[in-house]
Amino acid sequence: MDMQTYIKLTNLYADYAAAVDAEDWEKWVSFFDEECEYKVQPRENHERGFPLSTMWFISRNMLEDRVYGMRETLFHDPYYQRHVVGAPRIIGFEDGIIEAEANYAVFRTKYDGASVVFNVGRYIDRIRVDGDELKFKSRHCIYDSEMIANSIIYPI
Amino acid sequence: MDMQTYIKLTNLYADYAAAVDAEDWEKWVSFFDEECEYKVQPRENHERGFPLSTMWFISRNMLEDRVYGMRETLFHDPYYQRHVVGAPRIIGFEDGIIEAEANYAVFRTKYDGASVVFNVGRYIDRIRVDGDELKFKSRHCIYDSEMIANSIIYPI
Amino acid sequence: MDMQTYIKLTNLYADYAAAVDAEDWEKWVSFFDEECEYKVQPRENHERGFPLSTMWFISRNMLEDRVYGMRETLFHDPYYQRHVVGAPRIIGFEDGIIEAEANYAVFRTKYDGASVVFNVGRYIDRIRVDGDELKFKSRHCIYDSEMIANSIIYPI
Amino acid sequence: MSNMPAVFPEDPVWQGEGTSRIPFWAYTDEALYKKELERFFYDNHWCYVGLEAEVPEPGDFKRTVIGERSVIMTRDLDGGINVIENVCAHRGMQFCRERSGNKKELVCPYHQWNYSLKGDLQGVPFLRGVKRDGQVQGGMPKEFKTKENNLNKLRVATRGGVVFASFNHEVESFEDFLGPEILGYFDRLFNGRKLKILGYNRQRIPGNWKLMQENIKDPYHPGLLHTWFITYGLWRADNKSSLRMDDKHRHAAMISTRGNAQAKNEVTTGVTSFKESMEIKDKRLLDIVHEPWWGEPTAVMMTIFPSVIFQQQVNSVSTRHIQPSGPDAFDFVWTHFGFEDDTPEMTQRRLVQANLFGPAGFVSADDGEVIEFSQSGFEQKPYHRAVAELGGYGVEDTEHMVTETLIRGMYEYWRKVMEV
Amino acid sequence: MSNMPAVFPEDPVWQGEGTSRIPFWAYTDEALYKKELERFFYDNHWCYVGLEAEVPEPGDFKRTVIGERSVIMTRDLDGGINVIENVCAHRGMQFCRERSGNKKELVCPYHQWNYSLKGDLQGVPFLRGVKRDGQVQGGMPKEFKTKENNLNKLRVATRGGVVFASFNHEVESFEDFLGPEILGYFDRLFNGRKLKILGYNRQRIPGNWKLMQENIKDPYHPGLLHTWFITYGLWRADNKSSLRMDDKHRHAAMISTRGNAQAKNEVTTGVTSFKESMEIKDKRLLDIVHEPWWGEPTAVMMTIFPSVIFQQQVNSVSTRHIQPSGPDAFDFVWTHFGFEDDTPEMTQRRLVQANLFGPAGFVSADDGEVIEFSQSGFEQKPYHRAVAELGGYGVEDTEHMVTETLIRGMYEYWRKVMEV
Amino acid sequence: MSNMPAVFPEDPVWQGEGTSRIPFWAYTDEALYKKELERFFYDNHWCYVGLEAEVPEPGDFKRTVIGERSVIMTRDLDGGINVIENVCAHRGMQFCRERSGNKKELVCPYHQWNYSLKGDLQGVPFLRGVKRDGQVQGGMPKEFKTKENNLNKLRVATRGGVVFASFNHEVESFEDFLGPEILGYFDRLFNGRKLKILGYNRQRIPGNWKLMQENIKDPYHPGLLHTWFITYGLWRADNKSSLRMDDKHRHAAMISTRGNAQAKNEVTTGVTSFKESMEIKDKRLLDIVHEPWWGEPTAVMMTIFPSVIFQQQVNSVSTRHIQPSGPDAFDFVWTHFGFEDDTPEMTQRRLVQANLFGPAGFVSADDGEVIEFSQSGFEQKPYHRAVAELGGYGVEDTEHMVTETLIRGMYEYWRKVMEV
Repeated sequence: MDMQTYIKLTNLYADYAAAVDAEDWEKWVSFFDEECEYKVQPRENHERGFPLSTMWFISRNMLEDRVYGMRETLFHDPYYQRHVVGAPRIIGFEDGIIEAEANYAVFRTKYDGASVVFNVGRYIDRIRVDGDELKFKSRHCIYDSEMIANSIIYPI
Repeated sequence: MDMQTYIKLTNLYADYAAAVDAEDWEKWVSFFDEECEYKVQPRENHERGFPLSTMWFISRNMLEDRVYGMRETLFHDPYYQRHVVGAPRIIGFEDGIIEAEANYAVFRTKYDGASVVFNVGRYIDRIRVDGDELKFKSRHCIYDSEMIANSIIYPI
Repeated sequence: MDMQTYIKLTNLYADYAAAVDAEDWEKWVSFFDEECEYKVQPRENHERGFPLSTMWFISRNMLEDRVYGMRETLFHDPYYQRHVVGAPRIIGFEDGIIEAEANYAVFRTKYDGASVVFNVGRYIDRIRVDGDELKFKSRHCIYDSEMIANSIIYPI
Repeated sequence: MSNMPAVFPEDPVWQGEGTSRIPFWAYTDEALYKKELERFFYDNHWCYVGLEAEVPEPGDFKRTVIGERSVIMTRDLDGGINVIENVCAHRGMQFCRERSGNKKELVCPYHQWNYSLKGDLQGVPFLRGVKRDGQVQGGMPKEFKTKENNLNKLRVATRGGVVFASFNHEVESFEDFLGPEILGYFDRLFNGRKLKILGYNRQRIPGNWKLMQENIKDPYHPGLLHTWFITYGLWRADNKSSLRMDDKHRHAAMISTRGNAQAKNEVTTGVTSFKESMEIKDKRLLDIVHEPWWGEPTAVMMTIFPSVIFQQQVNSVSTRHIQPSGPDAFDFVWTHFGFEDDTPEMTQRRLVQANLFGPAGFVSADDGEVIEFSQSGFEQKPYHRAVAELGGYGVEDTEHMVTETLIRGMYEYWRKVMEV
Repeated sequence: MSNMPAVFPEDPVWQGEGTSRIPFWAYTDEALYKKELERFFYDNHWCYVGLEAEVPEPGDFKRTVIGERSVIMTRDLDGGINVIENVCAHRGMQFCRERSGNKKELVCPYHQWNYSLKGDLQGVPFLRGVKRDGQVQGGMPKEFKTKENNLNKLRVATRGGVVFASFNHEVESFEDFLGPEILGYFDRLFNGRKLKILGYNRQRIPGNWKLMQENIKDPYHPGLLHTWFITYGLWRADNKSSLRMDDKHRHAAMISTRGNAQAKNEVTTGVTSFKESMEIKDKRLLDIVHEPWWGEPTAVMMTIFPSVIFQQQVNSVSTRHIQPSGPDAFDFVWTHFGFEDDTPEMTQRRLVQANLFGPAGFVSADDGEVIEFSQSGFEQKPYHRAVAELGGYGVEDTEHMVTETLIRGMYEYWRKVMEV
Repeated sequence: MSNMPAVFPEDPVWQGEGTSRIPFWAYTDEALYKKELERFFYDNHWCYVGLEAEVPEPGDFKRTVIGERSVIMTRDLDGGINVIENVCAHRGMQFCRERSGNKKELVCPYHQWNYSLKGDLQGVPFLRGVKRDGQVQGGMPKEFKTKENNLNKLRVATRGGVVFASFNHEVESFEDFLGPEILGYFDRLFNGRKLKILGYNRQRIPGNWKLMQENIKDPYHPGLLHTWFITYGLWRADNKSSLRMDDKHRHAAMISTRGNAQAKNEVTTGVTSFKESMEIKDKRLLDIVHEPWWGEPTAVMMTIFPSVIFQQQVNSVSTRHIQPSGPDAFDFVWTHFGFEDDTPEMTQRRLVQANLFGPAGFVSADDGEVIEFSQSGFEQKPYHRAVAELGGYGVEDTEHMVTETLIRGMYEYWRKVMEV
């Protein structure tokens, strides 16, 4: 992969993290292709071949439905999210599709408590490169932290 | 931004982390410009527009005053610090000033206990590029972990 | 260091993390040179000049002995491991040997509990560059988390 | 000093008859909680363990818990289902560490005592000592009988592919335990078809375990808390609905039927969670297909006291296992399933609808949250009490949702058993 | 077996009269702590809630705690200040989740009961049930009166822009609670000017809450622990200083004046110094400007028992709120403020001087640390005791700093109220 | 209601004589644990503190704990060893924060009381107050005597370079405490040579502290749990071996000798952890060199009740310090050492063999794990009991490994002292 694209990919990962941590949901949706898949799944289901996910959105429209839910209908305790993401590994790059993975850790902070390790896992991504633009075809967040601390409201 | 500068920036971030984790305070001070600002601020104050910070040093001299305090006058329990920092996002680069941000997680370890998530947040930086040299004009550490585990002695 | 090598180094770090998190021990061994040293050592021993380590394997053969132990003889509770590693700092590059360091955080997750900060510290590495190939001559994991949460089975 | 009530009552007493006012200490007191474990989870009740489909093959096992006690569900080599306490008969190690797998026998790693999949002690290393120079050294005493040192075996009930177990072998039959009416709803869902596991979701909810039972016995909240339902017109207070209990009022079923034509404005008046009707953007989230086995109801939520909820919400079916952990938290494990004869479309439909439920679900994530903050409320003033008087003070089956009768019913049973 | 004292006394008794020797179990015992909450925080005392400037507009609210109980301070639509317990009158949910904001009314998300900003119950969904086929189904019983189901309202006192509240409405007036002398110092700081919030700092200190009161009642430590003060010549043993208490000895003020005219010791200003001695590098850290309202004192530290410290240290002014959390920890919330007519320079000065205080402060970070390790010391031998005999055994106002009299005073009051 | 046993017995009583069946509550009960601290760690027993080699120079100190109490081992300026409780005599701060270092004196940062390395109070700031206007202000009362306010000094015993201490100065001599036989094994290891510290490993094991004593008093498990030993032919049930106790049966030594020629198949029969013999790939892991001071035994494991294990496993020598932390956890600190006259090769050999032990060790990591899950087993059913009947019901020294006699011995002593 050329350096330029590698840097762009690194930026995409950093921008994604910044957007979700800033609760900028429009931005979040904009990282995805029209046709896309976003999946947050316990490692157990992933490894045992069970299809169930914790979140499974299979179009950009569905991501927007989620945004509406987060904003308008889902009652939840406010919390801060903070992503720290490792360097991406390029698994493949063919036909304008990058396959990449990265480890991530998400920390959750509620107002009057300590920051806790909320969700750690691995991104498994397929990214479409189109000229200057990188868009997720799919982002799977396969998480180790199977016992969720009550609930996951925001995307990982 | 050219690759060279991007790598330099990444190095600056890594070197900064290494220096504070090694408690090399001279090194820490040396990352800053003569005229500079270093700020550690709860996200709440930042977002609500309150100016108060947890640390606010507004010149390299003041950083040196802090070093003296950490070394000589501030009684505190010894602890290890460990920074893990995400890839920097370049927000802007004009007139020799880079604006960049990065997510960070700092882990604190006391001798006989587990490592804990001590402080997570976002660096918001302005960096002066002068030939080969990068110096912080300002580094704001806007932290999510508003309920501090007793005290913050070392810089974030 | 040329960009190409820098990226390769970054990849090596990411691949290493992915391999140990996937419990791919053959892969883990393959990152090392025939003659090599792998060391997991409490920061205290490192800083006070005590030679004792928590793991100290001084040849690729010994790494393989460890793999056998992990696989076949060491009874332990199953757990997930997740590494998040900061950007590497290049300390030196001479005679085909890169000296590099990086901060890391390893999170451990047991099936029915939260993910915890298991081990944080610093990699101190010597890496042989041979044409396209990068191999560890030595990887020292100097860890802050001196009070180990019961036991360390898998490599850091 | 003053006539304020003691905020932390020392010997809490439930004042008066009835159960429409529930003292907060019933959710916070450590000693009471231990008693609940003893009387509900460890005695006289059938507790949920899992689905047979989770251990389809001989040798398959699944590790889970009843109350706070670790147990193993195994399928033995004869194809039978066993539930065994995960505590070694030798020196007590909780020996089984994997969550699931397949084994020929159970072995404790500490000293290699090994057991059959039924829990029978089969082998003790050096049982008869070691021979040396013609002498026998060590070994277990003559009186030691392996068959007196089996693992603790629970009594097992399976029905429709669901596995329950009881520490007390004297417990009434599973059918009697459910009672005819609840059993009917149970059989509607588990009617003998083969189940297909779709996967798990797990969450730890920092609230008292009874709050989850209450939540699913509370038809008052869905139209108020779960704005999402209302936003997309999925829930209306005038949907046809009924509430059913067993004789002892410990179990319940909330039965509802969508698509009642008589829209009444009244039912959303004064509900601040009402939002101007929205269009869902990806229709698949609401792509509901009626399945023949439903009969009339489109959703049935069963609460089986104390340990499990069986959920059928349109095409999404799951078991929700309550695993208490101290008075102030429980683990909540969702097992989503389908049926062996589901088409791929139906499977995808169930999976997409799963977005509504579970720890991130459009209408379940908030249940976890309100439970957490109910617990916080209780802890700050244990002397206080909840008011559960919607629909009056009594306990009875109803044909509507505007009542807290099921909650009163559960506490009626609770007071009786707990002798509080 | 041996004549060693029991390290963990079972029924700890405070031996003898007086309070110059404080048993360690007074800081570690769980039951005593609960009693402290009941008698100090939840009864008969005014506890700090916040500043009016935090809720300037009608509808503004701020969430905080008294003891361990979550409360909400609101400014109602008439501009009045209310303090309400954050526990829903229905089934007890701690409903308000935001830390601050602006609302027209308070709504509990679980079942949408809603309340005015004064805490009055305004609406209950389906209060009178649902009409169906001419029949009323469900709803609350006839006897249910909304006005008997308000949120728990606390009695409120405001003075000089500071808000206090009491769970017990029978508490004496705030003025009597402080007593004339302490009130004088209170009024010096809060003399009616409008306050300007500068922001918050929060820390969780793993020590008993009383240790923070002690710390600010202890004029013995600043010149010894806070080396920073001495390094830069900010603290001198011969500064003019006095200690004042209320009648009950629960509150106190430590008043000090830099540059004392009446000192009779022969001392220099400490202006000359070794070449090697330290000089602050950025003078702005010590850029102190005298403000007219100070009068003579340059620093006054007020400890208002049990919940708050008012700090004026030269140009840095803040409230420090003690929020206990178990016997071995408390949250400590700093609200820094200035005054509406501060110049930009003065605001910057206050902000720069804030570097001395708070969780990272040059002279406050170490207070948190010593408190943590005092607690550790207590926990390892609860049978032991602290010696607080500096300045003798009695309790009295003094004109110097070489005494632990304020600590003895506080424990005198503590013993009386706690009946220990 | 039912005749199930109470799962959480309220006043647990150890039924019957003998100690071959150990109730699980002996590992889980909080009150019992406190009593254990008082009777074993804080009274009448010598507890391990460290090695003299850790504080070679005057002024050197090391911070450690006895039970849960923080203590400091110092070498004073006369070269003597002192053990002092780390709690300030003034207001109780656990003042020493570094783990090790060198100091001329001990100073508490809070108010700078300072003490000699022997623990004597040397200086109290403002002891006699401050003179002002010819008047003395403040200061400690006349009756206050520094020499009555020293730090808590423990009685110290050193032997062979090992340091033990006791809170009770009336304790019997260290030699009597060990008893002649165990003392012999102690002296074999610590025979007066200078020790060389190689470093530390630390782990927190979530199990009751007695489980670690049991583990090293249990010769039954090594050949079964530690498959690694067997894989490489390092452990055989028919190795020559003996078990020795002191009179009171609290301490023990497990003595074994490798390389017994008479291979008996019997000893690995029925051991499912046996693996086909493997070749180690890097021989240095098993490069064992006999050292003259061993005498015949190749490994001696000493358990000194309650606080320490002395391990000599071929060339790896270490002390393993048990630091209890609540009934359900302990910190376990390994100090590996060698001898001053070790060659570099021998040092490297010890370091390589250290791979077998410690928190990641080939044959120690699993000990931590089984202890953790033993504790889990106990907690789920405190009413149950362990069966420790291998080798019968009695307590006696033996010449073989097929017995749990040492465990029974320890609990015999435990019951006597604990009066359970």
